[in-house]
Amino acid sequence: MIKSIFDWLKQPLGLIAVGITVLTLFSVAAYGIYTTQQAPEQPIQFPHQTHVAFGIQCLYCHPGASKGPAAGLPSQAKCWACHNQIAKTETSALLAPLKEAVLSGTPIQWVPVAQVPDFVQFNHRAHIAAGKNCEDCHGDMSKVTIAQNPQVFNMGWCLNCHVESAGEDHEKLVKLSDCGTCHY
Amino acid sequence: MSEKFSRRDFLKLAGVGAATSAILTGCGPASRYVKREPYMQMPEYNYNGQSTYYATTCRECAAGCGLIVRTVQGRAIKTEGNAGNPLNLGKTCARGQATLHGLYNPDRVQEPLKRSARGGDSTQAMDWDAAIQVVADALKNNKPEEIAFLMGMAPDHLFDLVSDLAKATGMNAPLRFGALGMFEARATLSKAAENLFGEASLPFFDVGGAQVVFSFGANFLETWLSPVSYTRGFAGLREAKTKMRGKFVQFESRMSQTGGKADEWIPLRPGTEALVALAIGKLASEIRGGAMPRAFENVDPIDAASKSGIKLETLEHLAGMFAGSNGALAIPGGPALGQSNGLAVAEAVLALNAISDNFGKPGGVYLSALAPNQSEYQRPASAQEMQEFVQKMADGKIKVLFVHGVNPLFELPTALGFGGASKSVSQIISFATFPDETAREADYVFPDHHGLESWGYQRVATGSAQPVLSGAQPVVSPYYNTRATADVLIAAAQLAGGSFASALPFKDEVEFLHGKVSALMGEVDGSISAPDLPTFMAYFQQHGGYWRNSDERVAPKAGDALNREISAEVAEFAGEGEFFFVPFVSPTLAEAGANKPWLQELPDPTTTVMWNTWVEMNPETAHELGIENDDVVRIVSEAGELEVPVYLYPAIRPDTIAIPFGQGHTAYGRYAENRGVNPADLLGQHFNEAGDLAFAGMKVKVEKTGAKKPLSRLESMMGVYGIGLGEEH
Amino acid sequence: MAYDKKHSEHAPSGQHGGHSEEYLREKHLMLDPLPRGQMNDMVMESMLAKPTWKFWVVASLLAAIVAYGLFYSWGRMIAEGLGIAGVNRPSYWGIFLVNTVFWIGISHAGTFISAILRVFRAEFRRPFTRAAELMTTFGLVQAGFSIFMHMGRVWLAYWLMPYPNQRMIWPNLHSPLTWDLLAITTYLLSSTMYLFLPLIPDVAMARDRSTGWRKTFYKTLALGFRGTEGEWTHLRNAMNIFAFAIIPVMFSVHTIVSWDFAAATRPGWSSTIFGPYFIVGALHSGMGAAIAVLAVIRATMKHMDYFIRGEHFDAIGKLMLIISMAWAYFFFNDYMVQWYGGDVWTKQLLHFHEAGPMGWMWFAMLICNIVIPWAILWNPKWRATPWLVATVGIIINVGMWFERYIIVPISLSINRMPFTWRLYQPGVEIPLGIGTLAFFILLYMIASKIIPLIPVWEVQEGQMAHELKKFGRETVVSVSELE
Amino acid sequence: MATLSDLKISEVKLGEEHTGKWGMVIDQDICTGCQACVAACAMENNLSFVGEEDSGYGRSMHWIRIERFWEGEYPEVKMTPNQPMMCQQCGSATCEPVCPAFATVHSQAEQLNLQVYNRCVGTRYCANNCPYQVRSFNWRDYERPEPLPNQLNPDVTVRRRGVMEKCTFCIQRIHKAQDKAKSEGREVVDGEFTTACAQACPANAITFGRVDDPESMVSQLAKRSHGVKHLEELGTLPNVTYFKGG
Repeated sequence: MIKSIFDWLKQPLGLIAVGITVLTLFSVAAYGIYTTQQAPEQPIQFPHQTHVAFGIQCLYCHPGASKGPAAGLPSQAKCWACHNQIAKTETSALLAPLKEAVLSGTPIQWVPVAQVPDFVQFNHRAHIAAGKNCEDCHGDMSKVTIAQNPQVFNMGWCLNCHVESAGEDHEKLVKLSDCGTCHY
Repeated sequence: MSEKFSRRDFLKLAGVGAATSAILTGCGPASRYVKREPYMQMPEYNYNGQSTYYATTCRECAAGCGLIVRTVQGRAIKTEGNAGNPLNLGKTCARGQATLHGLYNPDRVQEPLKRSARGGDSTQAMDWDAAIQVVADALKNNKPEEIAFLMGMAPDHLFDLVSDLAKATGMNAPLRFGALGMFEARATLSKAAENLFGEASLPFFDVGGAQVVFSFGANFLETWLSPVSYTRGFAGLREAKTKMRGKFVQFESRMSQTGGKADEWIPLRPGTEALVALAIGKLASEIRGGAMPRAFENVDPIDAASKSGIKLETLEHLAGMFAGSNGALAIPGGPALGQSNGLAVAEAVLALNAISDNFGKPGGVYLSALAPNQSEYQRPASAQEMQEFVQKMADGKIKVLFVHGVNPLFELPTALGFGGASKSVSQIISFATFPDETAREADYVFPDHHGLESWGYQRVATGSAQPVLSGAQPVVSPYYNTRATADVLIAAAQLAGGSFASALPFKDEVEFLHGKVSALMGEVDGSISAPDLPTFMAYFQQHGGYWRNSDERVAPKAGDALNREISAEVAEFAGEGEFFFVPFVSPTLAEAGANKPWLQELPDPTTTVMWNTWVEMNPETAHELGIENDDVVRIVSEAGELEVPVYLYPAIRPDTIAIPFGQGHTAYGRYAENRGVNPADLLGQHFNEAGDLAFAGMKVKVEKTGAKKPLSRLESMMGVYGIGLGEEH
Repeated sequence: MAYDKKHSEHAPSGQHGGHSEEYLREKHLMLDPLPRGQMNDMVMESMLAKPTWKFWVVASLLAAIVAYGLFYSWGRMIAEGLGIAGVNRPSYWGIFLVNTVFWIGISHAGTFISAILRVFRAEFRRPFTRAAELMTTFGLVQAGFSIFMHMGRVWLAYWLMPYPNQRMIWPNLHSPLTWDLLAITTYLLSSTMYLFLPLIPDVAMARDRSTGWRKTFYKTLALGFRGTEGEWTHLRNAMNIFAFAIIPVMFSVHTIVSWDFAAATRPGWSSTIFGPYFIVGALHSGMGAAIAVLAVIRATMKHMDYFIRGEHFDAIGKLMLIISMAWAYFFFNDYMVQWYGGDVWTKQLLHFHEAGPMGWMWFAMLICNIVIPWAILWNPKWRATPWLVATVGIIINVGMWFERYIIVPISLSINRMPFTWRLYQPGVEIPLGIGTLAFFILLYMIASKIIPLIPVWEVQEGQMAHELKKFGRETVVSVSELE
Repeated sequence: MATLSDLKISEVKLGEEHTGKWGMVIDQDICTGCQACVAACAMENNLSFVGEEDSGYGRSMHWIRIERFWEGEYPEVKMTPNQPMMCQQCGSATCEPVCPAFATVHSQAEQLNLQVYNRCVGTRYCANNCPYQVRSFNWRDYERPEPLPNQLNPDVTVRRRGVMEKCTFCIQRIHKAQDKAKSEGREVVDGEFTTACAQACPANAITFGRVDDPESMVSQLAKRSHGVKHLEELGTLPNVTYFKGG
């Protein structure tokens, strides 16, 4: 029984079938990996570059970054404070979800793009205080619509920067490479 | 294969592939499963990821400790003591810590409910308008004297509101009750204070300032009156900063957590506390010299020694200790008061303090300061008053019963017959936050907010030198569709019209609160002051209440405390059986903690048992009866019986057994239900002279059942008791 | 190197001087040569014999046990957590570690029999080196299962392997567990190699005598071995190197396993004698297991009574007796020093071993490991009785399992914090443990069907070297030096 | 550029005079055993509750437990002073060297024994080797039914099955206080913050602070002569001092 299957596989048609199967599996896997790397779908195609072009500072909408662990999303009231004075808000299809959300009082369901795992205790404030700029980690927002992550936030990437910024300062290196600085 | 492979299948397969590679690579798609909602309007002073702290009042018991609750993004994360509150000075007990497990308890009543049949599980959800209509109808369609409110010992603002309503409309005055109050025997304490000092008030014992403390059954480190404040006092007694390390002697038949901290633990025969106190008084007076006070005259120490089972030498040694110190303090409490002679015990022990003449002095006895907006001490109903009330219910004199903050079906001894009497009440409306036994027997449940979602205040009855009114404010917005009972009553009173409407002419609970608190605005000596009411109320909330800066404890007028007869009779015990029965409140669960999983998981301080009820029995006795650890025994009293596993407790008299109160719920959520037993089922209707239940005045029988139920202990039976280690070398 | 036939002086048979030639031939495999072709056919027959229905019943039963006990239970444990096992505070390690040590112990017999006896040229080893080496490899597989099962997050086990990573973290070389992992991996690899090398001539033989998939299979395994002088020389060199090299590996592995315990700061564990004690213990259980396996092989497979004879049981029986004595010595030494040390916790623990709720196990251990072997193995007649020696072997294994059970969960019950003392009650460890045992037997059963269990070339080589000579009326055995 | 290999791990040698950084003093004489610290710890550190069966089988997750024994026989029986046991944050910890994955490591910055949950593979060797038996293992994924997870402290990782955990001296509070002090350009002041257990303790039996600062409250208290450190003879250099009192 098994032998007949092997025999069938050995003939040209069988070899083609094996080839197709392997190719299919490969492409499925490749597609699977590809999908994981795609930006998630957002409720609003928020154009960061437009806002940056108006000269709005990052901290205007994400003030938490200089004060504590989370940068935070701006409240809808904050969005509306400007947008209800902009005529385009009434007409633009892109802005319709914002208008609807604010007027109906339902929160917009943003999908975070920059995330660290839950076992990492990240603090924005310390990084800002150490002289890091937003774009060092989050990329140049004047070039993107929806925020994208130019880098994967993995431990090697964090640690690399930590070790580099410590330089020759041993005490700082101890602090910045201590497991307990980020994991507890 | 190829012709059957549709695009849809491919996509499915791709999905599986994506999920697999997601799991394998551990990155990428995590972001896809998370949604973040921004604030509609960011609250003031808030930033994402940063905590906001609110001051409020703990509602786990009636002591009124101030809390600071840490909230993050509208969720309550952690409770800490309010360091400003003079009662607890930044400290909490375990129950205060676990209050969050009440707030986020999975079994809360989530919306107003109408029950199809009392005791049944079938309910229909209502909206609040309908609920208010039900309350309004209940108020309007019944005679005022047929309406009764049964309330817990907290919160006070609601009690004030209902009292006002009752006063204005002729309704029955609200009755307050709590199992904690019953086991504390508050009525006995205040009655004894009245008899001795002429003032019915709650005594306050300055443990921290004393040098020698004799406690007759008072379990002040556990649940008694104000455990956090008394624990601070105990630390003061022991800390040798400015004085010698204070000595502490505990007289009780079963070693409580408090007794465990005593330098000397005296296991006297239950019922002989008054006798022993008077005998010590006599011996101490002899040592001190001078005329023998009348109170001690007729006591024979030898007789006391033989009746109580304490050696005469021990009595003499204790008397010497008491007489030899100029900071001796004697405290009556707990099971010693819950006996037929409880009042005599309280008087005898209070009188003992006259020897060291410590009334109104540091390290002595005071009468508690009244809270800032209080004119006289209001004690909760004694068990006897509850019995009268139950009788009234049974007689059909109560048509509508409102229940808030108390669970009489669990907390009252079954023998009082609340369950039967409630059948004669045509309408029962419960405001329970949790689906407790009483809510289950109610026709309607209109859930109140959890304490951390509520406005209010609590008067500190005792424990603080300063008068304190602890303020409560919501620290989070209500999680479920619940509504403040005060709001419901105000709205219903408006709807009912007439005297109801005029009694509660408020927009809502907050307006009522403002009215009550504003009276304090003009005071000079207050912790906060403000020129206008909004500012004052803001401070009131910010600081977690209002307190005066002065020590307003009252020195008792004890001129002739010793110049009176005090009965040295030994208590009478009801029922037949070879064992004295001591029920005590579980220090970790208290009366309402059983539904909080982390309180269940806390080991009992004396036995380290978790998640269950046990009966404590002396190992020698048990050995004679052939009973071992974890054997289930049947305890039979004249009022009832129950089956409970045995804990062989080395520090209990051989003729005594003890069961903690706190478990044995038949409702109250998944963590409490059908767990352990309720010792209140064993209690008969016996009262002391002050009307408190003689809960420690029973004798019971113990029978083996042959079953075994291993208790969950934190301790090791091998390491602590040497059980299972093998015989000794 | 060609055979260099030198006549040795009266070799080990002096005492048999009085026996007839027939007697000696019947008794000793080495003196009872058969034609090569016939012997090869016998081995092939025993391997290719059509499995009886009993074989299938046993195999499917074992497969079911493995599927449920090992894979399903383990899967459940991975999904639900170790809670379904019996481990707790303070017995954080339970039967998992008992089984790990046990299986590593079993695996020691293979190397001992095959490498040490080979190095010391113990001639009786020849027919059963293969059977013993298979035990090594299969035992290590079970040990691996047991240790991975015990991990809380086994899916991250690869973190214990040193590999360069962006986290800049390597395994902790301070940890005995890291040494353990390295040692066991080394042992598994080297013992597999050592199993494979002597197998080459035999699979080459099998290749020449089989058809179908077996031919392909053996062809692949034989690596083109044709038996030329050059190939033999290389093979012998390789085997020699491995035989010598694997001995220190074997000693180090169980020493390192013992350091898991000895390097810890626990009463009863931190004992300096644990290294040799564990090795002797491993040999004790390993020899017991080996002899039991031999008895089973002899009883169930065709022609095996020719290859495995009373003399082999007798020889291993003697070894077992010696090892049992050595074990008793080390046990006493360990106990004595710990007791004499006078540490209060250790004394408490020793008392707990004997008088605690599991005290019966302590006495059973002594009976199984000392009393029974000594009582039975001193008698040459009993020693040559396969079923009896095999039973003793199994009893020793039970005893040694008890020993490990006493060392791991029972000793863990007692520590320096009496408040936490607690007994251990196994949960899902039991199906898992039975699963590893079943898997071991199943692997052996499968192996017996696809690998020549008797190293034919080794037997033939030995038989070539042995000769019966007559000096007057004396019949003496002469053994020629082979290499 | 400095690299991680420049860092010496476990620099402390046995017997060497060692001062840690953070330490605790516990007065057993005034500890009433009320369990407030246990509850506070559970709330602060997202401890799971395990239910009746598991808790009775030695699987409770308490990071701090209060031990009590008995002395004497009835009627002269006494409860020994309550003894809160938690991770002693040893200067030379026995748990650290035995972890094969470096999941429990010594923090050179804070002189604490860290437990890195995400690195833990669950060999449980550390717990075996802890002479104080203060580590708890996540034997299962213990259930927290909705909405109980609302209470979880966002500053502390929620552990899942297969991971070891233990008292951290509330390292999240240490970091928070240090971060706050740094943002205000100052050092952390003694008493500015404390651990959850010490903060809750109604008797004030637990004092927490810098043991390397001779002026701190905890150093002052530790100087009192009758303090003991548990199992010091093992050379673990524990950072918790106990007063037996009485």
